[in-house]
Amino acid sequence: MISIKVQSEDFDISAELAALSAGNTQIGGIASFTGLVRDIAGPMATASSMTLEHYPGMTEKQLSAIAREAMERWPLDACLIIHRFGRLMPGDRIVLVATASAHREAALSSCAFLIDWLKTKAPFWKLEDDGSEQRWVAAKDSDDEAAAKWAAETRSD
Amino acid sequence: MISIKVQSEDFDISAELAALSAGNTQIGGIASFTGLVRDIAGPMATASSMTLEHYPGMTEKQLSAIAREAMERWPLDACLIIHRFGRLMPGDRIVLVATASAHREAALSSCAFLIDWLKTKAPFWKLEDDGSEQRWVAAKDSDDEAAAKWAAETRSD
Amino acid sequence: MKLLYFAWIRAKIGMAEEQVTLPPDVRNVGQLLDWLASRGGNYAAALKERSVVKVAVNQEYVAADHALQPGDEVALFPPVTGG
Amino acid sequence: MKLLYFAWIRAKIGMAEEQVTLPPDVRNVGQLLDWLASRGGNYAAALKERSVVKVAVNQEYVAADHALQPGDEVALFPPVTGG
Repeated sequence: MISIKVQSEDFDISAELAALSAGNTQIGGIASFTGLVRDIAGPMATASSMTLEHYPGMTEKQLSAIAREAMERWPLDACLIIHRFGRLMPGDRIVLVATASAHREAALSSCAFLIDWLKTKAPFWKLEDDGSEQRWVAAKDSDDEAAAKWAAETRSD
Repeated sequence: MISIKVQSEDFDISAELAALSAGNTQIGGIASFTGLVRDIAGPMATASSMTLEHYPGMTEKQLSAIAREAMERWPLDACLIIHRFGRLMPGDRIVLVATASAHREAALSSCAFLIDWLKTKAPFWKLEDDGSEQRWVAAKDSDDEAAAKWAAETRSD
Repeated sequence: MKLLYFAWIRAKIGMAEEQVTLPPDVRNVGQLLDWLASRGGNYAAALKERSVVKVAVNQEYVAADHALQPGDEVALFPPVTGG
Repeated sequence: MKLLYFAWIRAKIGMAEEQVTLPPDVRNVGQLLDWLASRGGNYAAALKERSVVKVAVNQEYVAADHALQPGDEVALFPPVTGG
């Protein structure tokens, strides 16, 4: 089961993870990664915010493709990606990636794979506002490297 | 921040993860692993169950030591382990491991480390009941190997 | 052909989308970027650093030699920063 | 000295804990296991496969050569299966 959600509203992790494993008692573990907005301005500055722009249509297509690839590479029972867009504040949840499997190694590895790929493939862009000026977040080489690692690696479980 | 809970009652993942990052807007991500009871009896059998016995006192001591080691090996802001004991049914949550960090790689790796170590160090024992007979779950060599991997490995982030 | 712009490429060009008719010698993605940059002004500024301009055709990533078809939806954007 | 038993070692011995007074020649963990097994019956059965018997003294894992002190809390149990 693949579930992809692109939304402006927040999500409830408990409810989402419960839905992922509902009715399937062969699932032994669920790995998840929740991305949060970090405060770029620091505690002394006026409130910072982040606005996430995305490419409606392509976003869902890319996230679905990434999820399908994870389901092929690992023995997963279910896979969930929720990504928010719009204006978010420090501490807000941005993204939830979760994978469910009979085997914990498969769940943990595929969860890392999904967040690494999502960082380099999903068409989202972050505009940071530190209270005085706006700045588009630059892509990180380390993200490209993290994603490239998975391309080089064959499945090891 | 280290939080260790050994309890018979269920836990709410949303609330636990929210508490983990509350008030710290330097946290960029939270990795978590939730272990669930698998149905050993299969869909055609009568209901199966699992009873978790543990060693009160030593359990908390071991889980705290494992969490402290994770905090030393990775740049973590917070670390949570909740482990249930008592009688559980298929689909029930057994364990929650969660780590929070500014860096997703640190959160994901340390979460895998914690669940691997917990499987070989935390004094819990599973008694399975498939509806007709009871059986103590045997330790898996693969769990020892997963834990040993971390001992051999130096920090790579 | 429909062109879509995102993030700072959108901000620099000054619009989110436009409808264009390609000259007959613009047949692939690389030629499209050359042609857009040749319009000068905001376009030249937005497409100056060609290596950081990503292109999707019909919502799939493509390379510079990807051939364009009439009716394609072509999106130009900087490296993604989601997650 | 307080002895604690868990999981199938508890089930085989038939009790969860007991208070014992060690003979003077039982000074470490390995000797304790030998002495318990020498009691025969349930003890011998529970400790037959010595390699799978884990020992904690005062709630820390220890090896067979660990020296015992009066007042120690000694726990015997099979390999753990939590998580």
